[in-house]
Amino acid sequence: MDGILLQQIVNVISLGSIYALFALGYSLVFSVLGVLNLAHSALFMWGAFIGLLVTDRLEMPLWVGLIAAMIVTGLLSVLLELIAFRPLRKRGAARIAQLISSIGAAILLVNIAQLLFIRVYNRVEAAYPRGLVPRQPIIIEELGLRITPARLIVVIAALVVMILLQYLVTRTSLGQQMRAVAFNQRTASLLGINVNYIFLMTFFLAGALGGLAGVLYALITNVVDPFIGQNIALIGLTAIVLGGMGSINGAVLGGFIVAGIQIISIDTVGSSYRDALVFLLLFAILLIRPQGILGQPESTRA
Amino acid sequence: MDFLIEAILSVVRPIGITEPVLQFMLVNAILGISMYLLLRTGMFSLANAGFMAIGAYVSVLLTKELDFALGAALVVAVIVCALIALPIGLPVLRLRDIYLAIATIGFGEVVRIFFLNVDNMILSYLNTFQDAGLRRYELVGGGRGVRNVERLTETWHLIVFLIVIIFLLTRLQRSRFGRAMVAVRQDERVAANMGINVVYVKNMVFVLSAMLAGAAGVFNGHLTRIVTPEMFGFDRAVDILAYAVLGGTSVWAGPIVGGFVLTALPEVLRRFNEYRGVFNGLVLLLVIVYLPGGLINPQGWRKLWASARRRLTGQPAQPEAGGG
Amino acid sequence: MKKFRLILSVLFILPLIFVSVVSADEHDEDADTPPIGFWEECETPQNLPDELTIGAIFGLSEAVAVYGIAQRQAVELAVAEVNAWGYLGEGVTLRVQFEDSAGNAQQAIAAMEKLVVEDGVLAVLGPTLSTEAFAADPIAQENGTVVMGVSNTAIGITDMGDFVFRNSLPEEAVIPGTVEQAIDALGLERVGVMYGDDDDFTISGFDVFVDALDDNEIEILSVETFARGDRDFSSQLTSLIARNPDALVVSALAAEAVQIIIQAREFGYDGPIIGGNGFNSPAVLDQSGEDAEGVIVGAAWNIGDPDPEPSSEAFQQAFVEEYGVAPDQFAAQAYTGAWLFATAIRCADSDDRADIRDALAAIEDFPSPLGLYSFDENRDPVHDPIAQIVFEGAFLPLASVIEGAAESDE
Amino acid sequence: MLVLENVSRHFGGLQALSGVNLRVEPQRVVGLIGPNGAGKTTLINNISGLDHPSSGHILFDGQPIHRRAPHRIARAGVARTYQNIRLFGEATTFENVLIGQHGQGRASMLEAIAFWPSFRREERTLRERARELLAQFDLMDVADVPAANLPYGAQRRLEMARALATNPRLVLLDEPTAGMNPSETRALGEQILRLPQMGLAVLVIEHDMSLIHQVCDEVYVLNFGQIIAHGTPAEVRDDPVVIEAYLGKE
Repeated sequence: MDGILLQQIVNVISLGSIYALFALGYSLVFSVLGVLNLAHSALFMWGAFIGLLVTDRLEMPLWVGLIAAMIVTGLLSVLLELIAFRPLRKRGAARIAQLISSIGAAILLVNIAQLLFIRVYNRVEAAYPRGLVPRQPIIIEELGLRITPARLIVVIAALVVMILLQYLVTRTSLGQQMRAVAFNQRTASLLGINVNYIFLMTFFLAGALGGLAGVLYALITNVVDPFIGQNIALIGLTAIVLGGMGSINGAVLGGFIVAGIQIISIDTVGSSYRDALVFLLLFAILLIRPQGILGQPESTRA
Repeated sequence: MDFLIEAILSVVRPIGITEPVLQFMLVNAILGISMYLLLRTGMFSLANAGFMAIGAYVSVLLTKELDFALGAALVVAVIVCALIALPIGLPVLRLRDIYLAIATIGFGEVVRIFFLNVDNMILSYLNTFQDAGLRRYELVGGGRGVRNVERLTETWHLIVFLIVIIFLLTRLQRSRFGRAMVAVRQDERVAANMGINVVYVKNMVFVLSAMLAGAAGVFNGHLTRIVTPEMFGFDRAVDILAYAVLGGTSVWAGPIVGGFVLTALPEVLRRFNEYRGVFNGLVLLLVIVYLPGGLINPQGWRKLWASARRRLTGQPAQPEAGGG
Repeated sequence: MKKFRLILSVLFILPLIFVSVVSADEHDEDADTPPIGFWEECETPQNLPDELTIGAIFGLSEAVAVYGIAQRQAVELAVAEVNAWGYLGEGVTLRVQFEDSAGNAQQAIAAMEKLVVEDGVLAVLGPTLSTEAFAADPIAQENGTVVMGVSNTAIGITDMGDFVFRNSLPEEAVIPGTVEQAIDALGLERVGVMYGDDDDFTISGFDVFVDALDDNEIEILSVETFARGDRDFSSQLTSLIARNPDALVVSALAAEAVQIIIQAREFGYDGPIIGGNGFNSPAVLDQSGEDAEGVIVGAAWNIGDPDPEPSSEAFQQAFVEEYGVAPDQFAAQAYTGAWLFATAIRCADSDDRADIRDALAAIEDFPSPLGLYSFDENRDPVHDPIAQIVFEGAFLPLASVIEGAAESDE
Repeated sequence: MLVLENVSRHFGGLQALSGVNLRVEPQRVVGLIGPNGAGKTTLINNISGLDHPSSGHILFDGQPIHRRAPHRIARAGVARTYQNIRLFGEATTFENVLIGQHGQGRASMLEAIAFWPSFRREERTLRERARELLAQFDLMDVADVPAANLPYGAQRRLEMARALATNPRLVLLDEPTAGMNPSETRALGEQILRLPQMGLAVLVIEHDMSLIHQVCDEVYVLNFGQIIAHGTPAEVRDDPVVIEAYLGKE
């Protein structure tokens, strides 16, 4: 049974990396703006879609697809800020209104993607070319472990992105400005920070992260359709709340915890109760520690 | 009543609203009000899809298995919702904002997963403790749902129910309790210092809202003829929120109009064929962005009109009465 | 700031233009299609109006669109052929009014009401999901209009009334035979089972699988579940494969099936994988490639029959020519459904809905892509299902592969 | 009437209040002064139930209230205003006062929904009394204006009116004249002086010494969470400890 346990741990790491990558972008927008961007899952899907077009239709290498996807979803995300968030913020509308407008944007993005899918592929799903990543799993015989190169890439990418993002937020001037804006917009603008510019950069970054997550996810699952974001949206939300909203490490931790519970529950109480267990734990944690595991207590957030 | 419904339908049918659509519009208006109560008290709860599921399942089992009349099933289902809402609300309503939202989403998901698996739970109970030796047990049908439910909901039921709800709601809002709701939304701590029992107000509203959502579930279950867990997932929770926010939460008419519009919209947009979804998203986005207070929000319309006139005539805006 | 926004908008539009350019490879129009099996039992009709409209309710948006779009394409193809060949008589055009149900019971009801009551169509194809059918079909029944499910496999669909038909074989008609053949051929004793527990189709498949396995006294080592839309099955597979099953039995739709096949192979499982109708899609071959070798599928329609029915072959050719992708079982059934409606109208020689119902019920041995097709007295389909196996990158009848293997052994 | 016995409150390592003893007798106006950060607002929060002492007792009419929920303390007869105005901004002036009267309503939700005569009678009385309060604080003209849109001085007055609407026997005023000009301050002082005549006790936090002299019968001085002086305004003004506390801070 030890082999199985080890293998399941590896499974948790690979699934958790996907969740964490998705949750990072989600969390970034929340930490700086304090709003939930429910269109993040649509950006994730667009990333997978652009990656597909570049590698499949244009037959470019994977790295080109990755960069193209990140740029396009970054720009889409900026557009989202300009169309769906900024006008509402200017009017001082309730945050719930921003949440609903992001849902409208998500519906729009998914439906545009669907129209394009049909135009390009004559159906609403398509697969990445099979030769992009070697498919032969890496086998560690003594431990009975197997991991595919695609999953390894995702784990490494997630690690790199987490470290880079941490560096960006804590060490660079952009990151300091982002944190200042996150702490208090008014104070930040009094300090001479161009708040609108910081918002745009935040959205670009979050969108690009979403796009990256989309391509990597598609590398594992091969198949892309306009709806792949919908299943991960709720998981991502759970991860960031669990880990602590507005905390980058929290998003990552949350992603791994959700993956961990899912996989442990499949092995113990059965796969049917998988998500029930996730939400019951979430429930319990929120009641004990409402700000999430790594979140700041409410009073310190402006 | 029939004449009235026929008259309404003859007006709206040309734009694509047939009687079933009208019925769902009315059901969703009830859901909109259930959300409106919560938002008016400052609670961002997304539990109502779960309570809708409970209302639907309980009532459908009663009418189908025990031959209850719709009215009796409605009463029982609504009471069950209230009894479940009470113990859920007490711990959960201490949470705020997005934390409350996600905890209540969690509740909805647990309800959904419960109905998916309850048959198997009963089966393993029977086989373990009663030695029933059964291979299968079907009460709610898991993912397949309860089928062949009789279509007992009539349009006039919904109209009467909605009118009664509106009547009670307007009464409630003008009472001490209604004022307390508003106070709790705006500042919980000050409300407490004014002698308002915040915990009581929040829980009461949570229970009332759950009962309304349950009632909507009862009506809905007896319209769709089938009740499956998938009908009450995350998407439904978000839809219910959208009814209230799109319609506006400043007056009770807001969530009703919101429910009407968001239900009718996909049907009215059928003529756009494959572009339907695009327009659906676009309309939602534009309404929210340009009318942030919702559709039924006099102040928002006034502002919009002022800015439109300003653009059209190039004149400076009139100073607005009341400011703010 | 204005200028900035403009630049951004342009940047946004660029990828769209790029996509349009990418998608510019149009197929050629040509009408040189071989004739499908006309049903000669009925004379060319004389009494039909110039335009006839049937309705179709498919899930054309939301996740169900993965199936609904293919269904619409197949119906459009069939109707174009019907009209091109004057199947309903010179100058008579058959039109299809498509409505989207988005996989949602409410919208299916609204769509059915619109088609049957408002638009007064002659008959309705669909809806895509069984859930939608349970919600919407009674409207057609109450209004005396035929509704034919082309992808509803749930038990009890046709019990809703004498105007409710389906041409999609329920899982209980397909799976037991497949399981038996597979057991005979492979000598299975212990299997692991996986199924989607939130979907009518996959649950039905699971129930039938379990019954068939029990009947053949096969030991079920463990049962794992998943949800529609899941893409990671590593944990369930790890736990199943660790028990060393002789075969994996999976009730899933194509999208999940592909991932399960690929991931099972990644975990080093190289035994047989037995599936139901959901596996019967060219997508399974396209997307899982050599991993699909050894997948055994019970299906209503044989995709890769080396000796296909002429109409099946004609359909596949026409579909690939028109849309550039191979059709799956959903498309084959939708296409057959449209042809069955056209045939019923032709035989009824009338636009009376009750006449059409009777003519439809009377169809016997219609040469469809699904094989020689009839309805039974419950308006359920009668045609032979087939057990297939993926062998050297193609779906082949399981029986022929086993025979081939036996011969080469000798 | 209000007795604080040895009340302490610490947040983690920070000692906000330590061993505070304080009394407010009926119909007296008691001042509480002290430098910024001395713990004055913490003290008021503890009395009104928004915060609870780490140790010590708070008695109101002989009953311990330091563990009670804020709404029960309010209903027992303790009202307060806030240093930073906290009105219900979206509600009108009139509605703010009506909300203040919450604890006095007896009609149940069912009576309200059924529009029962008892409910109607009660509403009528409450509304009448609310109008009286508005008149008393010169807010009649702005009765239907959302509180957020009121001018600053009117907002301050409305806070007082709303506090009185709860029908208290003790009013806690947290810097009621902050941001007012001298003439407004004096006018408010007159309003405060009327409260003991109405049978109320007052505990007022204030920086403006002229107001303290105008209204207070006695004054407590708080510094670093401790009471360092207590006496009449004149006694306190001349107390060297107090002068040092203030000058030391300068």
